[in-house]
Amino acid sequence: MKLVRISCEAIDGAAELAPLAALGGGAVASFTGIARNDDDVVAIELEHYPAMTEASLIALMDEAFARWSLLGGVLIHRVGYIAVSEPIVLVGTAASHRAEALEACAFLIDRLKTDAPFWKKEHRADGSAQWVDAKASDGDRANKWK
Amino acid sequence: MKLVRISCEAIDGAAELAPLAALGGGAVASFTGIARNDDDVVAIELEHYPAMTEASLIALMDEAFARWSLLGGVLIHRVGYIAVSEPIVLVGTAASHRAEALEACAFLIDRLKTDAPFWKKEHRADGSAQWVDAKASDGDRANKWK
Amino acid sequence: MRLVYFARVREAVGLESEDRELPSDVQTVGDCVAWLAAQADNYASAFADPSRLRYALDQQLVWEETLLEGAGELAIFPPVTGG
Amino acid sequence: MRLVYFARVREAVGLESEDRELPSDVQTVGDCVAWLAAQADNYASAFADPSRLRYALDQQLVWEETLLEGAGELAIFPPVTGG
Repeated sequence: MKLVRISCEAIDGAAELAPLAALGGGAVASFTGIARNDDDVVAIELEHYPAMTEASLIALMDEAFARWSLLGGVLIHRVGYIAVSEPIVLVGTAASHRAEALEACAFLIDRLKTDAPFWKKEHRADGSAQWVDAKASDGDRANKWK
Repeated sequence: MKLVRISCEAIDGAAELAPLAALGGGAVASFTGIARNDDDVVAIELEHYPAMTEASLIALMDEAFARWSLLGGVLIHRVGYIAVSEPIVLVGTAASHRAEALEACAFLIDRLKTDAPFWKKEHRADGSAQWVDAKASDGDRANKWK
Repeated sequence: MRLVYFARVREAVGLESEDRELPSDVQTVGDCVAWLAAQADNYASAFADPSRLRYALDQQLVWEETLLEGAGELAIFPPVTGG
Repeated sequence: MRLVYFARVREAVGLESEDRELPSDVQTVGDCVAWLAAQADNYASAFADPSRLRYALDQQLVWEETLLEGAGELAIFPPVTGG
């Protein structure tokens, strides 16, 4: 089971992860990236490259399935305006054993951060907005998986 | 926020993880260990050492909070009879950034596997039952964190 | 060649996308960016710091040195920040 | 000393727990296990393979060499398999 989706709607983590628990495996790992309640940020705007985004997520999921013995994977990324405390991205993996599920989950979010065409803009309470800068540490974590 | 619980009831993962998403951080990681649908196993029986179990889980959670900058942690382990496909253990972590949440989550489940006094017995369709042997690989993964 | 821009680059160029005939000596992604930067100030400022530019050619991540080789769409954007 | 047994050890000994007066030369966890093994066959068979035994003294994981030093409860059990 592989599920990849770009979503304009709020992500329902519980509903999206439930199928992973029903695949007969012993391990489900998940990661949820949330619009952080920083300073006076009120919302995050997520821009993406529609012609490329879904294909890039499918490529990541395929790579995870090639590297680990997985029973299932879920990768959902929200776009548009996202209020603070709402999920931006959900990664879920299911495997027979925990090492595969945990490692594949970390791989998917680390590589999504450097390979998938999304850009975040922070909107603040005073009406100003600012593009978020990429972090060098994201490149470092993604390179770990090379 | 730290939550540790030994539960005789089914674990409601969605309900238990929801508070972690509301702590203002940007990252929630989770791991769910499930009674695997192996061969003709119909249920897992979980024995534990009541006088020690909760304290051992609290010690693990405290160690996770000492090692990583965490906003929240959840560690719930079920005991008694558990039908296949039901959760045995739920680990959840919340942090400002993903590295902390992902690493602390893996640490908690890896160390729980070697340090917390639980024992699994597999019950099979033919009425037989067998204690599960510890895996050497569990010791190796737990030692990674030393 | 269809050119598409995203995020900070889109705002600096002032366009989401455009179609351009490229001169025949524009062979690589880097050539194309340098040629665009010479066309007008908004491009020059959008592309001023190549360390903050990333590229996709026909929806695949590529590098400055990558040959255009008849590709249909070049996307120019800042390092991605999703997740 | 209160002795408690779990899982395969509990089944082999045939008891969940018991209280025992230990001889004064039983100083360590390992001494206690060896002394118990000499008391009856069910103990001997439960403790036959020390590589498959783990111990907690007053609810803390300890080793064969650990001194009992007036502790109140010794738990003897197989390697744990939770999670």
